[in-house]
Amino acid sequence: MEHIIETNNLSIAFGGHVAVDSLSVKIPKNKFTSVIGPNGAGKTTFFNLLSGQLRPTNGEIFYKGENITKKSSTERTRMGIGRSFQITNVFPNLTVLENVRLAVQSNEKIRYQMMFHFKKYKKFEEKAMELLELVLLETKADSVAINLAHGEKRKLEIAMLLALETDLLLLDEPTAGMSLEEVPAILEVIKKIKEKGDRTIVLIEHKMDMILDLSDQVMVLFNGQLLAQDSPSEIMENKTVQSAYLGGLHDENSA
Amino acid sequence: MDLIFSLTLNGLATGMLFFLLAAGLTLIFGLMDVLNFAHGGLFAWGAFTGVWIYGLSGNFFVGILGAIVAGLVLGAITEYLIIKPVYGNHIQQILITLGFMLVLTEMLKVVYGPNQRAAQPPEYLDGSFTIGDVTIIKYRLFIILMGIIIFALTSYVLKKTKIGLIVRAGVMNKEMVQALGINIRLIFLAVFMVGSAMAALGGFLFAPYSGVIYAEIGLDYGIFAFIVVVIGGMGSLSGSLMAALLVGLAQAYMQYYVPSLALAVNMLLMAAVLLFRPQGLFSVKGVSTK
Amino acid sequence: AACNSEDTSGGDNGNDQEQGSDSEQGDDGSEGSDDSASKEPIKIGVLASLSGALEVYGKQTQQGFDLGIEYATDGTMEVAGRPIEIIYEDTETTPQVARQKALKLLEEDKVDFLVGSSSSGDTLAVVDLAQEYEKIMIVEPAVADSITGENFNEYIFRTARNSSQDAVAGAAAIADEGVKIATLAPDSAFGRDGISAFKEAAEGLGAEIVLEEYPPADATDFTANIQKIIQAEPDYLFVVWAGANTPWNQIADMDLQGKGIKISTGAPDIAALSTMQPLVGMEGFTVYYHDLPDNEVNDWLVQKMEEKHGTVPDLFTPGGMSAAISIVEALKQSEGDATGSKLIDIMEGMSFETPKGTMTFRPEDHQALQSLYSITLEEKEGFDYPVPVLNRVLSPEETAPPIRN
Amino acid sequence: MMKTLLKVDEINTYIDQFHILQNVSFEVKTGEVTVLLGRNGAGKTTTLRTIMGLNSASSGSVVYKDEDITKQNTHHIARKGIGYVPEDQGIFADLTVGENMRVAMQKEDDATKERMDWVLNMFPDLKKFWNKAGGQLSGGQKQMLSIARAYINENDLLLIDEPSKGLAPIIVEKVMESIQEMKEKTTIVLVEQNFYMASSIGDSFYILDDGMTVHSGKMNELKDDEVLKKKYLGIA
Amino acid sequence: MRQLGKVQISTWVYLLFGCLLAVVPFVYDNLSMLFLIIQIFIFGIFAMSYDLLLGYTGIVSFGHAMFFGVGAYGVSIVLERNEPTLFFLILGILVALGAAAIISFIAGVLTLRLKSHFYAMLTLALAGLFLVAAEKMRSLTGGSDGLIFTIPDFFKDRTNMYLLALISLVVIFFSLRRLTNSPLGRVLVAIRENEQRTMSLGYKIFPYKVIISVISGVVAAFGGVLYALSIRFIDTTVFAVDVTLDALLMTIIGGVGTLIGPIIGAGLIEYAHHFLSELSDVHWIFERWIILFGIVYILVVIFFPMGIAGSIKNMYMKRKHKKEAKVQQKDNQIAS
Ligand SMILES: Nc1ncnc2c1ncn2[C@@H]1O[C@H](COP(=O)(O)OP(=O)(O)OP(=O)(O)O)[C@@H](O)[C@H]1O
Ligand SMILES: Nc1ncnc2c1ncn2[C@@H]1O[C@H](COP(=O)(O)OP(=O)(O)OP(=O)(O)O)[C@@H](O)[C@H]1O
Ligand SMILES: CC(C)C[C@H](N)C(=O)O
Ligand SMILES: [Mg+2]
Ligand SMILES: [Mg+2]
Repeated sequence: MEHIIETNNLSIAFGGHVAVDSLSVKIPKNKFTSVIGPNGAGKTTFFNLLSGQLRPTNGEIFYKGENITKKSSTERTRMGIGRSFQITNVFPNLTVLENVRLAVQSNEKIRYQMMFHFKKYKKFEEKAMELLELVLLETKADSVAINLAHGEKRKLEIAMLLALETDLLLLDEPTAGMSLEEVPAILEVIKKIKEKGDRTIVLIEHKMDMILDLSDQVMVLFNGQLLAQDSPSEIMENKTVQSAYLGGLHDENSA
Repeated sequence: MDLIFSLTLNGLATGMLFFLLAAGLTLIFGLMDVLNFAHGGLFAWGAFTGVWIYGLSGNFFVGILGAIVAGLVLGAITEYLIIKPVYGNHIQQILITLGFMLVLTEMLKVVYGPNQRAAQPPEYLDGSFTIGDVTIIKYRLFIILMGIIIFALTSYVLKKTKIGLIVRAGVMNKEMVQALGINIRLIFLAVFMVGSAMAALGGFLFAPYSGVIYAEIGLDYGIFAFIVVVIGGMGSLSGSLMAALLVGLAQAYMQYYVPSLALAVNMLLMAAVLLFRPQGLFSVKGVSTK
Repeated sequence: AACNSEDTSGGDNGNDQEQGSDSEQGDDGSEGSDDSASKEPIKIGVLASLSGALEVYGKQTQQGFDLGIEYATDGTMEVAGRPIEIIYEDTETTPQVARQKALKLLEEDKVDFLVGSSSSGDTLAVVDLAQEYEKIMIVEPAVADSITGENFNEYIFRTARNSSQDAVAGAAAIADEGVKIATLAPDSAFGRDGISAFKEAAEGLGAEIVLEEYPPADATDFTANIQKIIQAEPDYLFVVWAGANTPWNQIADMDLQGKGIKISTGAPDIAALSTMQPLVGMEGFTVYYHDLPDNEVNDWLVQKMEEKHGTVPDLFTPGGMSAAISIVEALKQSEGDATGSKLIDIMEGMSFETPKGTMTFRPEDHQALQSLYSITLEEKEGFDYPVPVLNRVLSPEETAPPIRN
Repeated sequence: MMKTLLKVDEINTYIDQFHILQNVSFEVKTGEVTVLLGRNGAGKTTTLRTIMGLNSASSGSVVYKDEDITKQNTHHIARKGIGYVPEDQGIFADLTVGENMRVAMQKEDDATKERMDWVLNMFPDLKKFWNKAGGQLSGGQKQMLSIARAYINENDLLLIDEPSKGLAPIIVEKVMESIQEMKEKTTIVLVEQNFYMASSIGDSFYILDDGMTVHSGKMNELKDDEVLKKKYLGIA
Repeated sequence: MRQLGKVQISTWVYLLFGCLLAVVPFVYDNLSMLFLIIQIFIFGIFAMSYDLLLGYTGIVSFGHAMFFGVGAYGVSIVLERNEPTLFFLILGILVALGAAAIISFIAGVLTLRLKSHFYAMLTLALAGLFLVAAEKMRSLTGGSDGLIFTIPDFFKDRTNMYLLALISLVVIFFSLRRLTNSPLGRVLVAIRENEQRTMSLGYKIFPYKVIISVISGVVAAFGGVLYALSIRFIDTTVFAVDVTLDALLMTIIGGVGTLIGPIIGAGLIEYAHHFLSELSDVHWIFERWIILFGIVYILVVIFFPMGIAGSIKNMYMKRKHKKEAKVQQKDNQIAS
């Protein structure tokens, strides 16, 4: 199988605390990989390493065969690694539409243009609007991002990520705080991307039903280390996973 | 040897003086994150009021008390009228406190007249004595002592109470602190008043040191207090102390050994610290990833 | 709006920014005012720091100028039949504002004379306007040599003494064959110029400069410099200092006098004198102290100041007065003709009586040569500041500075 | 009949010019867990904030223990024994975990110590990272800290906004247990999207939509009412 | 669509206003007032350059006077040492702008990695060093005595100077408006809002910051050039903190993040200053007019918390929203 991203002995320590510990994983191209693990297991940190928000203390990262360990987050985005953030991370005082439009603009590589009015690029705005419709946020297009309700911000976050049209999508708890009613719609979006089969998605989630529904494979992190990597059903059966992560909930929690 | 000793002692004294001027700002700017450009006005008022009361009473320590009271009262007024509406907004803080600074400086002339005023230490602190070849100025020892007292007192209060924590928490998330049952408004007011009182005290102690005070001392030394706080690291009282001493010593030595650079020493020192250790020498803040 | 004077409410403490020609000022001048009203007034624009750090100086000039006009016109406030109108403008000690105000005076008020200002920067920013508009400008009390030096133009006359005169006076007060002198001055153009002029004069008198110290202009601690001075073992320490961060306390604390080093400097205005308590016994010079000159004009000034403002004239009051007197004097000679070019001829070499005795505009650079005073600071009963006591009057010729334009 | 601890009566809340809450009313009985449900932007968070005095109601009243607290200051309200776990956790990022807890503690008596032990036992991660800055915690750890901070005081009423968000299933379970355990002494208003959690610990519920209370009832009725669930919660 | 139309309308309004201003010197020949207006134009330019940093990129600088001073000294030194011909004037301007570009580039590369007040204080230090340098390099700068120089006669005429300043203001205003509305301008705003997020959208923020600080530095220097030309005298005070603070205050009072704001702010401050200081001639009560001036700042914060232009814009937006909200409510009612 072809792998889009590989890590080799990847580690990072904060002070004395090793948050990601000698992680060597391969993520298959155009598949759907989920990452689970207890709180503080290092999932977000792992994403931060992949996307370049953090530099590893040790180890290497290969993207499409190229060593990207030393590349900045900007460069990685341009190479096709896009991510959403667990803690909502948007441009607070800009409108929802402008938030997404900026992402579209970046994707269209219009970066240092200072002669023309930005409205000249009308298609950026149209594209941004389309994305907002996709995540059910079109009615809020003119609201200032900081005024959104929590769940609405999560949706905005997803729209911004989609706008980048990256080959690799790193989704960090995209539906946390999203209402029951709207989760299916977002799932639909993710599924559509998955079904097209030309992108790789890595998802961090604590909602097991979602993981089971979407994943081709599941990685379990535990204390910064890879505990298991397997198909979803196998993972559910794994005793350690059950006791350390799922607790007694796993069978009831399928509503 | 004598020379080194003398330069060091005087550098320390000047440093302590700077610390006294900046200590209040460590609370107000370092801890409460208020860009208070009227800070200098507070120490000008402390200086004039203290000198006036010292003159009336003939007692230096009554003068100190007078300065402190002036600082507390002005601090309360400043916080209530000027700062309260602009917490958390640096831009507005700059504008409103600069406006208030003009008012404070000009009011000073209305109240105390536009002339500069002489200020002498009380007799028992006046003059100097010599050990070997070294002349030691009494008032400087007094300044060093006052600096140590203020430092010890303030750090004791900050260590032993939750006030420091609460203020820092309040700056980060005021609503949450209130939701935890804390009257953050009152605490901000109190801390601001104490910071202002420290500024006023610093101003008063400055007066006999330089021998003269004038309405614009606030303008002249205000920025300086900011420099000390930034070099020391935001919110760190011991940082401010160290930074102030460092600046004082650097000035003393540069003025002796490299006089041509003395004019630029403050700025050079600050530039160097910011370039190589931007969070300041002893920062307690800025650990957050934001 | 500023050019038409409101009636100046009588007995206030001189806070009026402008005191027009309103006759209530001089009660003995009531005749003549009728026919003078028909004549075109002479307008004088005075630039001074009336707010901000130098306002004390500005106000001294202002008071002195008002009195000077009153004195020179015998209270009629008119010369050669023309009433005099004075317009004060506040430069706020900012060159940009000074220039703007000067333009206002020249363009809007169409003044015939400019006077000012309290800082050299403000003055330098406007001197070329005097030339451009061909109006006489009396420089008072700005001291920078360059005003009558490299930046001189023929419309500029200065009643104030310049830095070099100070320096020469300072030298005359202490320098002598074989005397060793150390200097202390701020590290600025003002300080360095002052010392270099002093050095020239002192060395001319046979003294030796053993050390020059230039601490930063905003220094708070002078001990490092004083250390060096002590080590150099001079007979005198000559200090040029302006600005409020004075070194006096520290000089006293380091007990220079006890170590046999005498201090010398120019005595400042009274408020600043009070900060020189530690320097009692010092020998130096001064531009003016009210009981030093012995002449009628000064007597009048002292008396009038007491009547009007309840104080004695201070350092720059006589300067303001001298500027006013010089203008009136020149106008008398021109019979009320305020044309710049005409006045230049009259004023070059013109002598006039001032509170500081006779002053003369030197033809070459229009700098007024004037008396300065060698003094000793002494403690005196009833004064809360050390009082300058006259050693001797330094004659105008003695303190004449080099011509540098 | 159980006593009413909190009564929210016809409150209207504006943020700037936006009319966010429109006549929201509900009652909370002592000893019950009352759950607020509704989709994103429905006004759940705004409701809790209005109770806490963080947003002010332009009309209507909030009555707590028979006292009208509508216009009171937040810290007064909190001192009356109302704890709050905000939606965004409200962690003081630059303070350590320990300092975060210390700021929260209203008293430093034995009972507080006891509760502290209990909380740290429930969330051992907090003990482990006691000296770490709050801002450096993982998302779930922050959530734990936020809950722990509210638990540390003796509260009669707790307002908890989406506690399960970002927590591992096993921790969600612990939080549920803790709520069950506390029910003895403390009444709870819960905003929760995790319907499993909401339905298993909730006693009664209110559904908000577009700033209005559109439905209310007992939780066990809702659990079985497929039509209602579909209509308001989109759960099939 | 509607938006596009509106932009054009405002452009016409600004242009019309510019034309009206151009007529002023021909109908109103109060020359010292013209000088005041010239100063407003100049500080308007300077404040706009500051707003590029503060309002559009979120960078607080306490050392902007550095560029103003470099511009002023650049042109002054060239003119002082040469004949006041048009050639040397242009040469002087080029020297000034070139020096500013180089300095702002180097300073930017050195300092822009620092955040918030760290950057602010570092720029304060840099400007302070420039001040010391100007003080010390007396053969070049004249030290604190300053430099007096002459300019080509054409610009000695106040009307011509006025037109020069006005045209500069208008041209710079429109260029900067285009710049801030360009795709690059939008990225600047994104940087102001959230640097880290901007990076993870694939923008390199550092080059943006350097670009804008160079543009801002050059425009500020041009302000300094005009300033020097308008008073034909400069001294070291052009490097003083006060100069930076003036720009800062003008920008804040007018409204950060709007280009018209700084111009309004410059007008307001310069005029209030002028007006209030003249008051002291009216009655001695106003001798302490600076108190009133300080109170103006305080009142602006209280009544126009977002600055004048900002608050007006905000009010307008709110009104628009309210209307929309009402419409929506009606729709809802109809729907239900
Ligand atoms: N910037 C940082 N500085 C110090 N420690 C950190 C930092 N970021 C994360 N950590 C620590 O590293 C560990 C892993 O954190 P991470 O955010 O990756 O967890 P996670 O698996 O995403 O957990 P969650 O499910 O709660 O989001 C935690 O113990 C956290 O405290
Ligand atoms: N400051 C504000 N200005 C304008 N609108 C706001 C503001 N804060 C919230 N809103 C709007 O108010 C509505 C209610 O928000 P609230 O946060 O109460 O929703 P919620 O029910 O908690 O949603 P979620 O489940 O997403 O957290 C939302 O539509 C939101 O966009
Ligand atoms: C004596 C003072 C009026 C001198 C003033 N500081 C100047 O620059 O000229
Ligand atoms: Mg995480
Ligand atoms: Mg919510």
